[in-house]
Amino acid sequence: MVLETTHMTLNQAELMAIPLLPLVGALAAGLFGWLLKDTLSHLVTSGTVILAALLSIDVFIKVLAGAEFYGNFWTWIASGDLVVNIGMMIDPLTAIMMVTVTVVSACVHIYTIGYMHGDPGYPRFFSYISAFTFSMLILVMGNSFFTLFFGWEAVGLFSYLLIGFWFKRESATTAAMKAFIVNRVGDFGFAIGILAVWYYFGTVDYREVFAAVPALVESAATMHFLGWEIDTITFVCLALFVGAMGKSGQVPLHVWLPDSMEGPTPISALIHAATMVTAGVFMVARLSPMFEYSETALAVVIIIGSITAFMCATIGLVQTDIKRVIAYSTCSQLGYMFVACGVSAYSAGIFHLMTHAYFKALLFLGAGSVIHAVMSNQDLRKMGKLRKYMPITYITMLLAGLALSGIPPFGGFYSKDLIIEAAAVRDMGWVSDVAYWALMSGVFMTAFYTFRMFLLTFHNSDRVPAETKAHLHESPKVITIPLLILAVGAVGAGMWGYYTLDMANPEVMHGFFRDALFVTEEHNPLLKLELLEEDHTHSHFWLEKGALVLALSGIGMAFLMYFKESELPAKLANTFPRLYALLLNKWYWDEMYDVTIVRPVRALGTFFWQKCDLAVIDKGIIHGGIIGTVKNGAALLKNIQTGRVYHYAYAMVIGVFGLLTFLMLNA
Amino acid sequence: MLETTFFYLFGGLAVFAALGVILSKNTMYSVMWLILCFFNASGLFFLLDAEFLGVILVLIYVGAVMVLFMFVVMMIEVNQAAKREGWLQYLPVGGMIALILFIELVAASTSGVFTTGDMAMTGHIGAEVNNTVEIGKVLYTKYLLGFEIAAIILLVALIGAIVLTLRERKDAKYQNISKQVNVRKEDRLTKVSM
Amino acid sequence: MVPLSSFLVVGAALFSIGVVGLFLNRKNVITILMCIELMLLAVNINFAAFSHFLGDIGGQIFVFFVLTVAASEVAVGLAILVAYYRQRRSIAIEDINTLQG
Amino acid sequence: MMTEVAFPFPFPQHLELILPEIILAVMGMVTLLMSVFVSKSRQNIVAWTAILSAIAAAVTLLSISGSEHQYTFYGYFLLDPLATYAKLLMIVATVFGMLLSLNYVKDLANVGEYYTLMLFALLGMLLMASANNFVVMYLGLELMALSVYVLVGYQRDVLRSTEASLKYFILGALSSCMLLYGLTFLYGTTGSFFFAEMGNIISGTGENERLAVLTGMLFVLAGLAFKVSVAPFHMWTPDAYEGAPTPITAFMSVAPKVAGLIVFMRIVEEVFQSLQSEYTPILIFFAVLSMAVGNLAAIVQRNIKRMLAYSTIGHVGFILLGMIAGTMQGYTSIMIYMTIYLFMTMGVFAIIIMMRRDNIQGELLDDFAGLSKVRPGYALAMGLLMFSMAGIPFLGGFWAKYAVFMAAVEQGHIVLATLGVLFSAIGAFYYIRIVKYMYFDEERVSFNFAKSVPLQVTVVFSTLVVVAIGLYPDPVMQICKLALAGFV
Amino acid sequence: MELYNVLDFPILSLAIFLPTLGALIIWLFIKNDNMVRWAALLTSVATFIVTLPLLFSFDKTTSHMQFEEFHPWISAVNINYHLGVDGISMPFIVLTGLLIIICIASAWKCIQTRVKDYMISFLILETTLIGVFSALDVMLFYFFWEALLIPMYLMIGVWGGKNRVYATLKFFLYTLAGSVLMLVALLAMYFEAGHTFSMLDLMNYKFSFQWQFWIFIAFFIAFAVKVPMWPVHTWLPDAHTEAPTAGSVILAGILLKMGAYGYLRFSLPMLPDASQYFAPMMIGLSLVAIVYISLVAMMQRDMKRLIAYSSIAHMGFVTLGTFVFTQQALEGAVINMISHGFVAAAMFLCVGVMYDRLHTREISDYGGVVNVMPVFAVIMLFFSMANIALPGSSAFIGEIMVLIGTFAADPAELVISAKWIAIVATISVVLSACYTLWMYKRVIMGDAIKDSVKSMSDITLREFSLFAPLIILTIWVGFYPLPVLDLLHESVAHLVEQATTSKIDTAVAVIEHSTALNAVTH
Repeated sequence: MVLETTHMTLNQAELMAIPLLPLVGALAAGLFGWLLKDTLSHLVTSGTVILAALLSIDVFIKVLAGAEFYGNFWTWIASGDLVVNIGMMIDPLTAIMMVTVTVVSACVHIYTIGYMHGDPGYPRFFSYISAFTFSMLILVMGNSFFTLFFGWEAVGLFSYLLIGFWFKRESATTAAMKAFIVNRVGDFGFAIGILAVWYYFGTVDYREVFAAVPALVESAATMHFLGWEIDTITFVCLALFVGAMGKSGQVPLHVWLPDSMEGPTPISALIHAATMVTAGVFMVARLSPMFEYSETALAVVIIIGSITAFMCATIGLVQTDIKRVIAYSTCSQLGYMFVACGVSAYSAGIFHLMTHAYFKALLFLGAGSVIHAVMSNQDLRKMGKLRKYMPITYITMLLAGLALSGIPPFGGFYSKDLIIEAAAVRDMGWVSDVAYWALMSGVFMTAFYTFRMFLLTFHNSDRVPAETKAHLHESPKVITIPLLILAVGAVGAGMWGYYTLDMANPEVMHGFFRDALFVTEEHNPLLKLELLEEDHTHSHFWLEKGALVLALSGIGMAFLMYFKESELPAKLANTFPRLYALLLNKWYWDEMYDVTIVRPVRALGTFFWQKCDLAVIDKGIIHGGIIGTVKNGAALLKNIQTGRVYHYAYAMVIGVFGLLTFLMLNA
Repeated sequence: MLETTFFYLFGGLAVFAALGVILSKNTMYSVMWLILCFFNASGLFFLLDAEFLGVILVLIYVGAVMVLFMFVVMMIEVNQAAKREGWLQYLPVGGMIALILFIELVAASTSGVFTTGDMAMTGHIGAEVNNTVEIGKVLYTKYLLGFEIAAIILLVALIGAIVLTLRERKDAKYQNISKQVNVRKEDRLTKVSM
Repeated sequence: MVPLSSFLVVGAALFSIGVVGLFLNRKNVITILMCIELMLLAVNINFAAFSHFLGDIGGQIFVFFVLTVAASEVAVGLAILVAYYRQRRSIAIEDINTLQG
Repeated sequence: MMTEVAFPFPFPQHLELILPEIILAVMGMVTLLMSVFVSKSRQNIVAWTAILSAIAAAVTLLSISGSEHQYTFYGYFLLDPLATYAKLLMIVATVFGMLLSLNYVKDLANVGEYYTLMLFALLGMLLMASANNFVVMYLGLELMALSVYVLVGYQRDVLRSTEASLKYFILGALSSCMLLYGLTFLYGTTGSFFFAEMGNIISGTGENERLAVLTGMLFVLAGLAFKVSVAPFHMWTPDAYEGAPTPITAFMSVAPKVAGLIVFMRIVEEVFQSLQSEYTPILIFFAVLSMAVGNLAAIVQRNIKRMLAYSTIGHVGFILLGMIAGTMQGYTSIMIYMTIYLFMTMGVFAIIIMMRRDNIQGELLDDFAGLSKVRPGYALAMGLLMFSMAGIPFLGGFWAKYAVFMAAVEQGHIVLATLGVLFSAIGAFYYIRIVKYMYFDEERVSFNFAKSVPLQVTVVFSTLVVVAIGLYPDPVMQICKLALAGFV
Repeated sequence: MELYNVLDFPILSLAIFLPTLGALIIWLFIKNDNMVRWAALLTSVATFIVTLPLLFSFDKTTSHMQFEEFHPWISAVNINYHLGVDGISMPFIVLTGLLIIICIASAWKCIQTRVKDYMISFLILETTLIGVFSALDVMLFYFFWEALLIPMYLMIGVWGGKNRVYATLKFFLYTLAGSVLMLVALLAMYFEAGHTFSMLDLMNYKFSFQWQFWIFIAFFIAFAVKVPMWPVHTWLPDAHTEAPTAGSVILAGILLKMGAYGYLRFSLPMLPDASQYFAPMMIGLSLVAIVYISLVAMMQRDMKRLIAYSSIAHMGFVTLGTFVFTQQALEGAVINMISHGFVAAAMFLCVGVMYDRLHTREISDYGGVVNVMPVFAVIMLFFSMANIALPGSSAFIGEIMVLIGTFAADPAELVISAKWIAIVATISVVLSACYTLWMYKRVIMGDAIKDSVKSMSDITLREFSLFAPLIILTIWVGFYPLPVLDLLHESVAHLVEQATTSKIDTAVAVIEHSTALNAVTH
């Protein structure tokens, strides 16, 4: 157990306790849930997670004070040159992620106590989310690509389990499977990335890899791919980014994320909003020392991010399922974060990741509270006028909505604005232009769909079915308290991050993040931004306030259309029926995959099986060819054996005759 | 010259008779042709100074074997009507094979050593030597083992012929030796108490 | 002086005729047996001829044994034939086909 | 080589070498007389006398055997290790054949003579093994053949028995003709009947004699091939095997094969030694055809005796690989093969003979269905023997095949060996199909096992030997090596 | 001859023959079915215990064969009873010992007919399996290799499913036809290498390229059938489908490894040049196994058939790792084999557990099993995830090492860049998830609608105890594979050296290369 230290070290035991506590809780609830029963199960899991959250905060404070940690705990794989250690690397990036993960997780744990009350799988659920927390912590705390991959796959597994938590539902199990498989498509790229990393750097340790990147770039190593010659570093980054796309629901691998809403709402908040889906962003930020050296990779990140930000926002405009709206919003916001990373504003991306975690989790939990109230109905068309029944939910949702829309001084404003401005100033030709306009239009749409959802739920007309009416009430305290806690985060995270943590510091590597992030001088958009703002010769109103204007107009538009019951939405839909259908059907991604991938692959599988294996190999070659020949030969011989003695004599005579002729001809 | 004439006579007749054997319709005729063939072969043996063989060929074959053939042919009603059907079916192939085989055998028979060597033209067993004496000299000495085996072969033929064909008829009276040997007095003599 | 090869040719002819007989004959078993006798005769002629031209009495002795064996063979063969005839009431070759395949 | 005897000849020397044969000849006649004098119900006495005579012959043989070549009867009788070993195999096969016959033939007419004929057949085979010349070989062969013709047709009230006998006889006679016709040419070129002398003369001949020698060789090989059921001279085999009384089938699938192969080996090695390049293609043709015919045709058989007949043809095909190798290893492999084959065959036939239900012989493959449930012991034995026949290890059959393939490969006949192993894989199908019937299928008919102590002993003994050889084949291999010492 | 055996005790022989001894005792003395079961279990446990010293006394610092035993066996043809293990073979012996216990225990209830025969077959099978992995004489190897067919044939045929006769015949003939060619090759090598069957001698003998070429083909056929590799894989789905649960377990767990082990033991060290020459073909077939077979697996309607196909796909990784000749890939291949021994075995056990309850293997006959068998569902989930090679499972270690080793393979040896081979192979991460999860979803998830499913009861303690060791081992190797890797390092390093050291000098090699090519093309 070699401990390499830098600066001030953190307590190793404390660090190890952070992921292990939730694991212990998970194992306790998972293996002995039948023994612990509901109360003890949620106590042990929530307790351990809260403890982990407290420890994380402690670590965060120490990190703020300049502490870091780097160390290997044990060797996982060792073979020849390949040495894979399991260890941790704690720096500001990790610390902020740890806090986000554990705090949101703790809130969700508490919330779950109320939300899942009476569910037959109660201990199991707690076990899963605790285990998920463990996995997510491993993901962020690891010090090598392998630990990252380990956490990556583990969160995927628990995501799968949690989406399919209500396994009796066909749709839930299908969604779970879809989530897992689409993620595996991403992992395909990730795995290749790891292979390439080891091959080109001879190590999978972050530090060693990062240290070796410049040398590799300098050597201008290239590799060939289908006739193209591409930079090795670009190849590595793109491969890894494919993994990020899968996990973070980026187009075209975003299709699983909305479907994952089949899972219980707490996990939508925890996994599919706050933590797991942001792993991709975390990865790109973590690997900034690699991405920074590949313009191509960055451009791809921007393009994918902006397409997602735009496309998912458009889909969100028309969805009627409350959770799906939020889910598409998540996709879209993740797009923002990727664009941030793409334009080398990694700190902005992480900043948005953090704020987003709080307000989006809050939004989901609020939605969960609503769903809980209207008896598991998620359809916006069967809600309305809920404000009076559930005031706390109403308030917290409103705060979250404002944060999401980017209204100051709520969380989203600071981070989102920073991203947009960074995109505006980073000059990458058409790529950054496209990104900028995609983001800007996204801002409008975000504000619109957020408040559309909000208004349809709490205002508008009362469309709640009569039988649910009686049940309407504010959620219990275990639900509302986490909402309130998160509301604090949603409101304050932006300011906290912006002012206290100085996350928008243009000198990224000297600010909060220290050397956790790496930005080259010429890329750094925040630096440019600062220069631009110092330059007072031009007006920067649009740059600085444009997003806010769009957000406000989006909200205004939503109020116009949905505050009261109106004909406007229907009219609009009728005016652009094709567009409406396109958006309603999510740009036909599922259908397209069905036609272009699922069916062909199945057909190919069937073809290989029925035609190649059964028809050609088994029937054709084995049965027809070999066995057939043998059978025919046997039948022929049976027929020759006629039982007539003269035929037997002929055989002898002809045999002798033939051989004699052979000998005579030879002699 | 005389020898040559006789050779052609015997040889020609033997071949002719052999053809008769395979071509005649009636089995009994075939037997007759075969007898003729054996007589001529016997003649050939005489030409080869193998008088003893010539004599026993006639004695054994004509006198015993062919008689046995005739006996069997007469005992078994050979269906004469059905026997000719489709006999030409195999002629083309069979005839061709036999013809080529014949050519090949002739080629072998007339090849090198048998036509050019010193043994090709002259017989080495002179006419003055008594063939029977010569055979006798070696048959019971050098070839004694073969002779003994031949004797056992004859015994086996005897046993074989008997076990395959001998049938005990219900109405015939046989002497049961084992019964006679194993008889006990109780079987023959019954005490009757008066 | 008749050369050796002449005798051998007669033997070859008899042997070949025996073979033709096998092919042509689909009548009864007895004829086949006779064909075999013809072939044996060819053998005997060959042996006798070789014996004569080699000046070795061994060939004649062998003919003697062949004759003995052939006689025994005929005895056994005809006995088998009779036994078969008793079962089948026919010695037509076409009828001998219980065992086949 | 041959003992030159001056005229007048002294009485044969070293007659003790032929003592086993004399015992058999005398005891053959004794049993013949006994069968007349012993009452019909106690004909088993004759059988046991015959068995004891065979054993006595074996014991005598062992006591006179030595490692050198010994001659008697003016050099017409040879006793060398090979002959000794082959004779032992044949005697063992005959004893097994007699044991198998005990119950099977007891209801036939003329039971006593049955054993007499077996003794005479054995005598003929022993003489073949000891033959170093064509005279004794031919006469021994005919003695064996005539006895076996009669034995095959012994169930004279059964049509197929007589038919089998008739076919066997006709074709056997034809093959004898071929053998003799070929022999005339060899005799004509060499002027001798002694293998070694003929071989020496042939090796000294040139173009002039070539045609005659080759023709002679071919006919002789064809005649011999018939005796050991080599395709295309094999066609009598299935019919004769099926029709013959089952013990005789067992007997004739081993003992005459051993005798034939010994003669085959001696002739190929001693007479045609110098013609190896000429006879090898012929033997390859024989071997490949036999393996193909045997292994393919067996697949479609329904009757197990018939199937085993084809299997024999296949086995002979494998054995010919050893012959083709033409080396010490090759000939040794033939003896190894025959040794193992002997026990496999006897075990299998003992079980077949037992497969009787209501006096109907259970010969169809279907009759074996479900045997493992009714008679697990016999099914196990049969299964092991079948796997052995298929050449699967830990059973003797594997080493048999191994030996011949090894011999073939050693001489570079790799393609041939490859064909061999492929045919053996095809052949495995019909062997393991029997296992399938016994183990996988449901019982279809009720069995009425004709058990008897001799049969049971045969089954157990054969199976144990096959397993033992499979696990530790070294002794057999060493013995066979010894048997072949001085042969090549 | 120096024998390296630290224990100074014929432990391998004991491991080989203890099961046979047990079988004999059962056969001769034990009548009662229950007693038979206990006796068989006792024997298998004893055997497993006997194999443990191999693991613990193993000298990891050498690639030399260990626990050697040498006795002349068939001196007539120089075949010796020569046993010994190195790091590559030893784990399989221990694995065999373990899996046989599980197999015997798994058959406790579901085998009710011919219990005695069944147990005897299994014990004999164990003898042959351990024999295969410990033989150092090629004929001894072949002896065990072929002997194994007998118990396996009976096992599938007697205790199998509906179509068992077809399946078992197919299995038997396919594998027999494949392996007989190996016999010819072994014999040819014997004479070429100077009358020796010793594996070590044959590894050292410098075969010419021509020789290597043909012998490789013969070995390839024999081993490819056993692995099985496309296109000679079609026996496996049938055999697996029809075999009884334990039969499938041992088939997937050990038997398939024999083929791959053959490549490691024979092809690579004995025929390095031919191995290099054929590597592109072997890699190509491995990729076919990974991609094509995975697709086929996806479409299966029968659970066992699906897992069987998945086995083939996983074995594709093994063969891939074998033929890229890097330390990581080879170690990965061995780890993959070991891991597959746990995972595939467990997957078949899972199917067996369900089959015991409903007597059907059709996926469509299930659905919602989790509702009635929650514990079982968790276990199956665990192994499904291991089947997908999720990190933390032993399969992940194996696959990632193979992939890493492949990616890093020397491109000069291969027709296309090794990187693309690795990338194609990586598709498995998607495909394996597809077929495994789809099956899991259709079988386990959902509501229990069918009455038959509703009647299922959760696994018993006995059944659970079958899975427990496999779960522990899968996790253990997944998280802490170092002990296993340590066993492998020296042996694999030696193997890599053997496989990459040409046996022919280059000038001759080029000529022979082209002549061999001509021989092939014409």
